[in-house]
Amino acid sequence: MNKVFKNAEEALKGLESNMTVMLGGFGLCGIPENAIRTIANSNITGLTCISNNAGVDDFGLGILLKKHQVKKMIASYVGENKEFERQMLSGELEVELNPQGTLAERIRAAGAGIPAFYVPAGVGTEVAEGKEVREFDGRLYLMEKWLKADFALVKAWKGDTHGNLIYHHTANNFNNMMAAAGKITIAEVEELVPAGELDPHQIHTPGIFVQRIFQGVNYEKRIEQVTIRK
Amino acid sequence: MNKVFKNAEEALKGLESNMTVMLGGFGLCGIPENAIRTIANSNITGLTCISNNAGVDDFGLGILLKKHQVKKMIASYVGENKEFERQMLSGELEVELNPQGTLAERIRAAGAGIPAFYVPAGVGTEVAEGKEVREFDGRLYLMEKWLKADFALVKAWKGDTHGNLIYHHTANNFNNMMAAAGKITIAEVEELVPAGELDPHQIHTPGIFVQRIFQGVNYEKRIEQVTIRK
Amino acid sequence: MALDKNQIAKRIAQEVKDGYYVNLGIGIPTLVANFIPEGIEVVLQSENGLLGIGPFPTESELDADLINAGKQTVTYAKGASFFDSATSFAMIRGGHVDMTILGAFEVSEKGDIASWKIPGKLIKGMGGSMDLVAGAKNIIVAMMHTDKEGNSKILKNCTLPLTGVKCVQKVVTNLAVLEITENGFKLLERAPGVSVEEIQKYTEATLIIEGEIPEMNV
Amino acid sequence: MALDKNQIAKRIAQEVKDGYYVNLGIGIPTLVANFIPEGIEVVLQSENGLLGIGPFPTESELDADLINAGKQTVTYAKGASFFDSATSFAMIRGGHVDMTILGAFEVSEKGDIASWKIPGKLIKGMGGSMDLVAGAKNIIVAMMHTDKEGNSKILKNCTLPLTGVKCVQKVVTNLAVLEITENGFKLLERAPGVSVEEIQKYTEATLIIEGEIPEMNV
Repeated sequence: MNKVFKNAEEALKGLESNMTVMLGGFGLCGIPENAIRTIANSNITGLTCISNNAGVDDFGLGILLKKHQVKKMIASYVGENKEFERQMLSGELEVELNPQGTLAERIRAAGAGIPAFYVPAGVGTEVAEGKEVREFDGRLYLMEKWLKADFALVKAWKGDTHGNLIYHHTANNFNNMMAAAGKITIAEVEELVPAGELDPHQIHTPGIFVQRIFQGVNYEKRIEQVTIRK
Repeated sequence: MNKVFKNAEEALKGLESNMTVMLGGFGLCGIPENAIRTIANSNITGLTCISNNAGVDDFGLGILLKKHQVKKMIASYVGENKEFERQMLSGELEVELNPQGTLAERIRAAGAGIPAFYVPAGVGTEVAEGKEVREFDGRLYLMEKWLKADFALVKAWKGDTHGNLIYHHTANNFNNMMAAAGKITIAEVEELVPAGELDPHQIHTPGIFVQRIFQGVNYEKRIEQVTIRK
Repeated sequence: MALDKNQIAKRIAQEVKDGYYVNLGIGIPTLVANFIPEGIEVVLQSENGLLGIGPFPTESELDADLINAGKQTVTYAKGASFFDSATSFAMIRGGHVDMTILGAFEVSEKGDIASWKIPGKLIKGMGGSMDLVAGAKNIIVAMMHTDKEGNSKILKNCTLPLTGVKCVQKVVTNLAVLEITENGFKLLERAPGVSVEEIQKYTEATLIIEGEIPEMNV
Repeated sequence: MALDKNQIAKRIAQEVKDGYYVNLGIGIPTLVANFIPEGIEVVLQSENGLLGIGPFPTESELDADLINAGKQTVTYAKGASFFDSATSFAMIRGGHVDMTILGAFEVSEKGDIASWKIPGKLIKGMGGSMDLVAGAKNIIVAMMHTDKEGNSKILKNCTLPLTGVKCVQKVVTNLAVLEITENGFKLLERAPGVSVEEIQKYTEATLIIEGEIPEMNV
């Protein structure tokens, strides 16, 4: 059971151009900052990135977009990013938008061995184009398929040497499902502890889903919209 | 936000004969003892019960079977119960057996608004009879449908007045999914605390899924197979 | 006089009942939280994984790991819980959220809503809106009655790409409260001092008007 | 001499590799845990919601809330986690469990397995077995080569209701280790002192025998 890697560079070995990569996080909350930084410093290009959002112009996935390392984005919401919009409108970047719940469930399905399932979201909209529509109990649903990745890059608060993960507040979001959906899942954590130190009741992602783990450094944890109560 | 009931009798108001009821637990571990006792003391009959197992002859669901209150069982494993076997073979009891993972996922799907999904379990077996078989990525899968209930009866370790639940060890099992799959979900807990006392990171079942909650009494917590290390 | 954003939010807050689980969209819907009447307990769901949103934080409470779906920093309320996005949308898709309040570009008399894309001009994505309108039991739209040029956004048919079909129950605008019925928009209330005729003038769809239409209490 | 149950378990334990996540069925498979070689770290998954099964408890550790899938009281190991049944079968169905070891009534040369029902005689249910054989990457069956009357349970075709089709990789019986290949059962090892001829005598299916067949090391 040797899942611990020294740093992001070591842990990301095997990630190559033109692969499909999932990245956890919602906006800039709970994103794998170390892994993103490492990819930005590499020559990897042509990535298909699956992530709820696309970061902002100069942080998160936005850094990879600016460096033209991303060929295609699968996401639910891509506002807050001018460069993204420019690349999308110019056709440089391929974009597939999914309803957020459908995106979450497609990723969960991949981890759970469920190739397809039906949801009501998107019936009668552009999202339904090319998809099977089917009636159950008098209501229409769309068939959606699982969404897998070569690498899943997730970020947790605490982790142990067996790969067990605990998230902090709303920084869980897509990380938990993505951990199970990567052929190789790499978790970066703020605090890495020996197996046995985390309460088994409190573990959000069981270690079976995580192949590699490392303790991240220099987390900026940028806030998109600081909103203060007077 | 008034979800707290005095006891099982009060909480179970509205449960009537011929309804469909889900009961949490695996074997005798994590079963809603108070709710079962209350149904056993009522005149309710003709129930369709959804539960992974059927208890033992004189405990758990076995009590309701013995009193002929159950018309149909939907379960995955029904060994350890002679009266159950007798009723099934004589045709007094209707039985639908599901692969355990399929049962768990059908219940989850009901809570998650997913009317149907595909699984590999059961392809080429009796379980596939009458079901759609479909190929995805070169492999065959069965279509399975959601499984709902009029009432879901679940048991947790700790709960709060908002209906948030925390389970103990392996007593979670089917309880978490069932909580979301009942039109009305009734949680019985060993310890009921005011909202705000449970750590929001540690909650297994968010209160939105639970309509009624009460503190159970006189838990026997019987063990099916005491196995001791020498 | 037409309502301002806070007044629209205040009027919508009257729709919220004790014990409701409510999802508030970005913009005017977020303001609704400020007007929940005393004595009514409501739990706010945030689709990024929080049930029980609290007020905005003080400077010292600020936490990058604690945001709402609009990416604003928040706190959490008593009885809150955190969870992943799949569980969050199980709540939404599974019909466990009692009410969703969201913004829109257009609403049609059939209850269709368009809110996520203006072709050639703006594509931010649908986020959780398609799941929300397909899942919640009660969908209320908060919006301006017209665009900046005065064109009606309350239509016979939506012109923009849809977010969902036949899903909206009620619309609260700066001019009126409208209910969507089998036969189209029914005018329930007028903004204070705004006449029925004026509302119809700014509404492309035909309004159903039955009896005296009261003024909103805002 | 034919192996006893413990020897079957001991032989199967040799298949387990360092770092494996393994699900052990009821009966002989449970015994495999006792024979995992020193220096090999294995995490045992219990489908009722535990990753990291520990040894049986002492009297004072006994806990009704802590059982394995066979309903026996257990403890948990360092690095364990608890979860619900949907998550447990996500692990299984999603292919995250490296190896499943389970019992069977019959196995066929195609890799079919029957293990949950004897019509008119016994219907306990499939429990998690159908999910396990459909999900795990590596399925090993632990079983007796024949029934009490000496009839072969290693067959051309199963006669009982199936648990899964074309899923078994290896079978370890009291007489032999068999691998399921494209062309049927390949004899890999013999029980100590049991001849190839004897094994074929108790096997309804035709065995593929290539070269010298070594004895098991148990």
